[in-house]
Amino acid sequence: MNHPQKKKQNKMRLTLPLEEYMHSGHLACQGCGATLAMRYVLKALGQRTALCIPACCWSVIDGPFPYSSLDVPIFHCAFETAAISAAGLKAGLEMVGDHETQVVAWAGDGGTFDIGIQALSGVAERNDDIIYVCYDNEAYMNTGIQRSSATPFGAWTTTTPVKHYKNRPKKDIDAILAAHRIPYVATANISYPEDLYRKVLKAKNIKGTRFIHIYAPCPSGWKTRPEDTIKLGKLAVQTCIFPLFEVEEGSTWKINIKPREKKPVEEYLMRQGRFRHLTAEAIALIQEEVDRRWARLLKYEETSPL
Amino acid sequence: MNHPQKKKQNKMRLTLPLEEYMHSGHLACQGCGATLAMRYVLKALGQRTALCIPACCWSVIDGPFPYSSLDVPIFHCAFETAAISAAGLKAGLEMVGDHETQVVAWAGDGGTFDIGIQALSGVAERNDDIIYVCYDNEAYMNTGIQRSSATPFGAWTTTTPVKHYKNRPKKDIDAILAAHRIPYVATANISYPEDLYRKVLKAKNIKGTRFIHIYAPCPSGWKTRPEDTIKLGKLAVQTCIFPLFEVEEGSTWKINIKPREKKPVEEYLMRQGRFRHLTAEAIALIQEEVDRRWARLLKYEETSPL
Amino acid sequence: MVEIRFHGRGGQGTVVASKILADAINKEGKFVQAYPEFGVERRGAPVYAFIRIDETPIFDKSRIYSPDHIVVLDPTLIEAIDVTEGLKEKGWIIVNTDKKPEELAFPTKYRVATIDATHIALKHQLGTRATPIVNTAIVGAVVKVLDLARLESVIQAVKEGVPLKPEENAAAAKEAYESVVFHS
Amino acid sequence: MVEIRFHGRGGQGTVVASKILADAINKEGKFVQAYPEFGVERRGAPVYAFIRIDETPIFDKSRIYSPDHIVVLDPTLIEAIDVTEGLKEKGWIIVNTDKKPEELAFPTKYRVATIDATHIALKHQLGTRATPIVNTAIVGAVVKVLDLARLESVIQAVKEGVPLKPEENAAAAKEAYESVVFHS
Amino acid sequence: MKKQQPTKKIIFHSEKEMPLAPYSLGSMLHNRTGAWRNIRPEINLENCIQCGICWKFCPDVAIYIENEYPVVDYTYCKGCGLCAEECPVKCITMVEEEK
Amino acid sequence: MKKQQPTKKIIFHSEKEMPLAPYSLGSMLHNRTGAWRNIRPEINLENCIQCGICWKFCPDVAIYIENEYPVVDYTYCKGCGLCAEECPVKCITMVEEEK
Amino acid sequence: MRKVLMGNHALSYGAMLSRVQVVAAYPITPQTQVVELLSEMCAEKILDAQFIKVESEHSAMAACLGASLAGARTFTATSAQGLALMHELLHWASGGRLPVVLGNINRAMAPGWSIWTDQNDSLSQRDTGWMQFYCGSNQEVLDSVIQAFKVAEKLHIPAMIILDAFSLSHTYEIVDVPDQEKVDKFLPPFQPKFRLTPDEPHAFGGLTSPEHYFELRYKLQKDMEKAPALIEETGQEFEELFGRKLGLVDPYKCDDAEIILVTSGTTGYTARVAVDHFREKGLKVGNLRIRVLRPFPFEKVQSILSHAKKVAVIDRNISYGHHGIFYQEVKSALYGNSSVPVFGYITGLGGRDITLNTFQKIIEETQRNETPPERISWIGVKK
Amino acid sequence: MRKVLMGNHALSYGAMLSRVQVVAAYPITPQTQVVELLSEMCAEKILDAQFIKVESEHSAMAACLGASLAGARTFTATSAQGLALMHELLHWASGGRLPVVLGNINRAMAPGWSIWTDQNDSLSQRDTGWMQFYCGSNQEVLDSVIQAFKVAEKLHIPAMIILDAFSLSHTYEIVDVPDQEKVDKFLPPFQPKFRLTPDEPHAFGGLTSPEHYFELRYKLQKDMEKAPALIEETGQEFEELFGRKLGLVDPYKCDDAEIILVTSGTTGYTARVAVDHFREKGLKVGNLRIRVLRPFPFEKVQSILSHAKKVAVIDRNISYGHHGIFYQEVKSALYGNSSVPVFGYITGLGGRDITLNTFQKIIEETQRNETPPERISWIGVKK
Ligand SMILES: Cc1ncc(C[n+]2csc(CCOP(=O)(O)OP(=O)(O)O)c2C)c(N)n1
Ligand SMILES: Cc1ncc(C[n+]2csc(CCOP(=O)(O)OP(=O)(O)O)c2C)c(N)n1
Ligand code: SF4
Ligand code: SF4
Ligand code: SF4
Ligand code: SF4
Ligand code: SF4
Ligand code: SF4
Ligand SMILES: [Mg+2]
Ligand SMILES: [Mg+2]
Repeated sequence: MNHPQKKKQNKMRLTLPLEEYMHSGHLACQGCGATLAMRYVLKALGQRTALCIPACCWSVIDGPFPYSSLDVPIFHCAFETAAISAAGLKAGLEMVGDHETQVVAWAGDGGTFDIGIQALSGVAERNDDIIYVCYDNEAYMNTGIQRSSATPFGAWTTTTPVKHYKNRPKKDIDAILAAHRIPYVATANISYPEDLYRKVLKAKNIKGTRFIHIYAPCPSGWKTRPEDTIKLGKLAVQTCIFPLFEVEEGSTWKINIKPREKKPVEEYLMRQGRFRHLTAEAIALIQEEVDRRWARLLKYEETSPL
Repeated sequence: MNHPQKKKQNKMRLTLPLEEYMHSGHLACQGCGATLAMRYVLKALGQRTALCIPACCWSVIDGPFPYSSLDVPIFHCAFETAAISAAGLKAGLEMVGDHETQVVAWAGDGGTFDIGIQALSGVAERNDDIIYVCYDNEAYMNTGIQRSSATPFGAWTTTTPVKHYKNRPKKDIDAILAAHRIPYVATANISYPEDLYRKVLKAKNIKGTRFIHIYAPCPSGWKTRPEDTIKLGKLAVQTCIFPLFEVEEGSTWKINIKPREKKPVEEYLMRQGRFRHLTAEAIALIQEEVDRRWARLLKYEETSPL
Repeated sequence: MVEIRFHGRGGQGTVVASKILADAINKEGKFVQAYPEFGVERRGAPVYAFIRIDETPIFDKSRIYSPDHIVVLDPTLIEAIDVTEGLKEKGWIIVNTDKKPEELAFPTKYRVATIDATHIALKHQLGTRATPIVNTAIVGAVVKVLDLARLESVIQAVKEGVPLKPEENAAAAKEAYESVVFHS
Repeated sequence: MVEIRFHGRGGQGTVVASKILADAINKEGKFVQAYPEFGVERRGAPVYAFIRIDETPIFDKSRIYSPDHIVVLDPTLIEAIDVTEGLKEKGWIIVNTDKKPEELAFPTKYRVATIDATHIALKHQLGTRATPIVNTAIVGAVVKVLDLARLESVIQAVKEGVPLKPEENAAAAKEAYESVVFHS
Repeated sequence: MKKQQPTKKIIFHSEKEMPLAPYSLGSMLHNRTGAWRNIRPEINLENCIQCGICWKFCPDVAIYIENEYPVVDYTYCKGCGLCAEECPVKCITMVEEEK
Repeated sequence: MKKQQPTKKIIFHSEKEMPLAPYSLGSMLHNRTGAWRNIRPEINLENCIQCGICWKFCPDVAIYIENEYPVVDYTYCKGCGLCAEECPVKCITMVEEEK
Repeated sequence: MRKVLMGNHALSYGAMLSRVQVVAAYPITPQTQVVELLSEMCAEKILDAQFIKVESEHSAMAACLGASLAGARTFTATSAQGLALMHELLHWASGGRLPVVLGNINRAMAPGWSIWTDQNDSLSQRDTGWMQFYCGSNQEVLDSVIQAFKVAEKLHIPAMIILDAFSLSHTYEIVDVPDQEKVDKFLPPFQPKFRLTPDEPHAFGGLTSPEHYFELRYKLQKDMEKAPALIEETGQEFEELFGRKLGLVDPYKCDDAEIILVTSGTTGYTARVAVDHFREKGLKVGNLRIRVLRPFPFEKVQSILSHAKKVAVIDRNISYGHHGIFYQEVKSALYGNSSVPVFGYITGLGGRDITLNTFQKIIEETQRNETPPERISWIGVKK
Repeated sequence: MRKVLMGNHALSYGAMLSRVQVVAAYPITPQTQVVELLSEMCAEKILDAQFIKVESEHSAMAACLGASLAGARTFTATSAQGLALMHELLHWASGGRLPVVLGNINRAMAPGWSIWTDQNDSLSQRDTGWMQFYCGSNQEVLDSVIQAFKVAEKLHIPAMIILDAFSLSHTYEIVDVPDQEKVDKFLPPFQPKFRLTPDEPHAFGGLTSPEHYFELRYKLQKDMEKAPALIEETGQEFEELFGRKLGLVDPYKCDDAEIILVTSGTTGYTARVAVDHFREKGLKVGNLRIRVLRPFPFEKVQSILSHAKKVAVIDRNISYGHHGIFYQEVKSALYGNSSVPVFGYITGLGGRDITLNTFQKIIEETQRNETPPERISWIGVKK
């Protein structure tokens, strides 16, 4: 290794703690965003954390029995049960005298927006004391790229072939959770790790149900270049396709990043194989919807507390 | 019968059509609001309607095999499946050439807010072409009054004994459905049958997922006098505990009735055995929450389209 | 083994009556089994409850089709349904009514006892005129007519078994015990 | 019965190669069975595919442990794993490489054939330098070395079996068929 | 709406008479829910203003209209008292059933 | 973070050696994912401004810090190219692996 | 203390006395009283437990699994549709080796909706890896809960306590409710062999390849095979403390019986009345009530039944396209061990009552024929 | 046309050729290709169907029930956890007499997560009132779908087509894909005996009291009992048109066999190789592949097996606390009909491969012993 001992010995400027609770050797694809999401979240939560992971890419990424890539305990739970498994686990830990461990449900978009929404809604209604993290790669990736209700309008997946591309907008899970009036809802993005880290820390210090929705690009499923993962995350925010915001008690909305100039969605879409078939008209439709959602968000913030 | 043939023969002034699709002999308790809800909805929809009814009081009210109280076909479906059973039925009817029949999922609050919310959310996301009616009696009544997430704060049920009365607010299902951006969401109330009727007619002429949430008092479960059913419905609106409003495309909010003077919630609560244990402090809390919700609703309307 | 069927209306506490009776029997050291009709109960609609009493443990878990005695909590039921269905000969029919046994038109193969439980209930402030709570009074009468338990056991069972007004209910049971009209 | 194992990396179309080969065999009127490794595939990670070929219907549904021949789509795998595991004596090892068979250090009990499929693929504009799409070329070489099917069948199977660029892929298969280096 | 006619109970003597699946074959009109009643509504038509409110709010569809006036169908009326409560001119009285 | 040490695979010779339920007993560090790599990142430390971005964005935790400089751990680096792409001074180059 | 309790309350008392720590349940007729009483016990602080009032049975079981994995003693109760909705999670409990105890009220499966008893709901779960205890009385219900926790926790295998809808769930019987102190002595706190804690971070239930899965499941079966002896032992220990015994099976006058009825649930108690009735008539009838279906009590069933001249298995259930499930299980267990003719009767589906008369028909038909005339004999169907 | 198809695509082709009208499904490994191809067929308008892309398997089956009740031909596919999640609704399909056809890829149940084959998922549904067809090849998969619709719709009973994960689902085999025209001749449009329509408004599935439930379920079983003959008949009719025959069972060299293996799924095909292998060595072995588990083919199994000297049942499944499920079913069927010693082997759980070597051990053990030395003999466990 050609280590430049000669250069003057500045400190590395790290914006996140050095501690790692996720280790190498895991089974994610090259350039996987979901993996970064885990890495950052655990940096914020630390070792006294327990995860409930339903079926999703992460149930593979972590590694097969008898291995695990993480330094925290995991309950690999049934697909539809992330939230309630966590709530059950929390209750159990409390009853055996552990009042400290932060219990986290860690699920993909399918496990959150679709098959897991009922358990999540139940937990939110009871305000059970867990953090729910949804890492959103916008399709069922672990089973090979099928549409979920998080899949955006226009996208190709294996169940929405280009001739029948997804023709419904992405389900607005954040608004749905906000409507549950839980103490904390936030969106985050692996391309903004400091913001993500801050939000998880904030969530950690709140009691009740906290929901964090993390944008996590998936090169394999989106047909993008692995090295574009961070770029895509930034574009998602700059185009306002995936705005960063927080909602407290379902009523106080705060947008964290407002791009000075919104980039056109096309810039975002055209980097991705899953959108390559889109016509100019379809892209215009998407732009419209993005604008509408952004305007709505601005209004929410403006009229807060709602 | 002492029929006054003598009096001058004015026409009865009926505000709803005469046709009945629900008949006597059904098994509802005396003064049941859920029954009125069905009666009115069918008046609006007419005979070319098919119902999917999951487990709920209505699966008993209608009558046991081999009977039915209704003139329309019913699929008594599994508890958690009202919405998707209806969507499946609709798809099947379409494929066998029936494009006309209006398919309605008809569920209680438990079947909607709790165990059925996932299927409902899925249907809403796909915008499947059904009307979903939730008649809300604010608890699991068919099984003997257990709390649901529609049970209001403060209420007694058999699973929320007075010493542990329900300590979470009623889940805001309308906001949740509005966040799904379906074409039509409306609240209605059996004490305002003309408004209810109008809303169902309106829903009938929209394509896609339509959600109608009907307030339906339950004397047996609320420990109220059967003859108070209509009165309670009116009080619920006059106190703004259950406001009447419509949301189109999840963005245009319209309040249908704004009481000139909001009545205090106490007036509503104190007529009901299920609230009788409440202290003045608890009632004040409830008043506060109702005020907050009402203010929010006004704001939604004001800033429409959101 | 004694088998009894209770007739009442939804909301009248028919099942509670059978349960309280069972409690009283238990206090006597005897064996007992009580169960409601296995169905949907609605206020006002006819309902049933059943009880089996024996000196030895009861293994029979089938339903009762031919009761030894019947108890009628609401006299209007006599018109509405056939309360004597399956009733064994010489069986007691214990009716809540202000009439005397002989005023009721039951076949003579049955024995009839009457108790004005409604009157007693109202006297002890149990329920309202439209819906008097007669079940505890009825239990008192039944125990007396069929000689099933000591009054103390009944009173104790009543006090423990009712959700509200234990004293009033106990008093009603006692009064009924003492005033039931029958000729055995 | 002939049993072949394919070695490749996730993303290289290893399974497609075996499927196209199966199609070609089918066109010959022979019987065939092909299957991928039963696991999780990740881009870059070593993957396997298997094929059984016979003149009569194939009933054996167990996995292949001792292949008659192996095919290696990515030469770096030779370092990473033991590609010859279970390979029968005299079995062919068909490798995508620009080397000659004798330059590869396999035990002499095996026979070795080489084909520069990467070069052929790039020449026919299949994939990029970093990730050339070599699977159709490989199929051409395999069919030739093992004499499994006529070239026409392979070309037809390739054209029908690839999602894009049928002509280019067919040309690559043909070129590989014709240029594979082996001494049988 | 006309007065409804009570129907007969459907009785199956053997499985052969039964349908393949549990689906309905008749209405609930055999079920004379009037027997559930403790108190009965009586309409004083003298004062009735024909507003139809009693008809509209009856959960048991037990008020029908004859000659433009409301009539209680005692075969089915469960005696909930809603009609009496809601009648704007209070011309319906709830009377105790005879025992 | 220090350089991680590859571990050994866990091999059970009999069911008796296995735990009661399927729970983990070790890390994934035996899994040398470097073998998946097609192209390798090479850091030219001369130009490195020690910003830590490459470290921060590596999904495989395959960059560690030694003497205040980033070092690629080729045992695990899968060659995704993110570090090179995100390095603000472009001092990381992706180089083809030798075949 | 001798109390008059409905079966559902016997379940709740059993759970309370077992000091359950987490309860997660969802209401369903005819189970509701179980949950209601537990709610009240929590409200009244008689029971120190977290009660998660979930939004479905599916979540009920999922919550139980999480809690159990944390090392808490965990209980739920359900019936029919609710049990069916838990099905996937039932597999999870056994495969995950989480000793949850579940009370199930036997109710017939929809459609049409039924709230009445039959065994198809719990028997449809016979292949999910749970122990199954079928109860005949409310006393047995209460006692079984306590004993089930003991066995389940020792083996890390979940257990189901099963009782008939209404004939037990809603039927008041006299139940001796044991002292808490004594129960504590019998059932110490749950000491799991593994648990989820950050102190020793394991990943539970990760992807398990063909290399490992088989052995893990072999272990589960091997532990299941320990259950019969353990259940008998636990029953004896319980008897020593409480004077009541429960075993794998409950034979009644089987020793010299020529016809042995094989029964379960409340049917197994009514059968005693029938046995006595026929004995009075001079017919040597006996009754073998199967209390534990999983693990199947092979030895007991084989040794008791092979003495008989004829065996009549009574099923309040059916595996459509096959026949009665107890019938199948018993024949399978006897195969190669005995050649006694085994008759199969199906009766009482959907809550049709099983009475002395039912047994009369069964015993008469069994007497009349040398071997079963038909694959299934239906008793009480209106044909 | 002879095509090289993976088993999953054979399922999709079967559904397409059956002209299914409503499909509702949810992805799960190893089933995904079924749904993906059907999506594509709809997009390409090769298939005129409504495809409801539901949010869970639970909803998949519920949607199918609604559609089937409307009178549409309805199809879904799933595996393991997905099938388990449908469990309640499976009862609904049979009780409601809705002839949905479902393709299930046999995969081992979690936890630990497995995507590999064993039969516990579908066998856990043996008591739900569905017909179950276990397939041995992709050709059989395609043919079974078409035949299953015919049988299911005639009887108003749902049917499950079952194939092993990977060894069929992902394995390419040569499949003769029949002409649409001929299939149409074989399988006319669905003509239900009842359907939901406002023209004839019935309430389906209402509360069914003890007075009625029993008879309705009796009818279901009686119709199930018609299935064996109908399946054989339908298989013959199919043979006449397409030249391929499928029956209840697939016996291979059983006539003179001394040891008969009882197998299912792909194991039933590998077994043929073993049979030939041992026959060459002079051992008279035969193989009885059970294709239809529900309804259970009592007559066939009895008549074929009772000729043997020994029977070895091979289970890629287990009912924990009991033993192998096919073993149980076969013994139960033979009880009273035969006294041939029946050996029970469990192997291949969680995708462990079943090879010639597996059979070698099984046959040797069966040869070696007069009667089964143990209740279960485990083949291939690392002990
Ligand atoms: C009940 C059930 N249905 C289906 C599956 C199959 N399944 C496993 S992971 C997965 C997709 C998960 O998608 P998502 O939650 O978005 O996570 P991702 O794989 O994209 O990370 C599916 C459908 C399952 N395990 N369980
Ligand atoms: C899976 C399942 N769980 C539980 C039940 C029991 N159940 C039947 S109706 C009902 C309550 C329904 O409540 P709601 O939807 O509010 O309707 P209501 O009875 O109040 O009219 C419950 C819990 C069931 N039928 N199925
Ligand atoms: S499929 Fe996507 S989300 Fe899953 S591991 Fe690969 S890159 Fe990550
Ligand atoms: S319990 Fe309530 S909702 Fe149900 S029938 Fe009675 S009054 Fe109506
Ligand atoms: S009392 Fe009630 S049921 Fe009777 S007519 Fe009036 S509203 Fe109808
Ligand atoms: S509500 Fe009164 S006034 Fe109106 S129609 Fe009825 S009886 Fe007449
Ligand atoms: S190429 Fe990718 S895996 Fe390798 S060090 Fe850079 S970021 Fe990490
Ligand atoms: S990103 Fe580039 S400049 Fe920054 S630390 Fe890494 S190598 Fe150095
Ligand atoms: Mg996803
Ligand atoms: Mg309700």
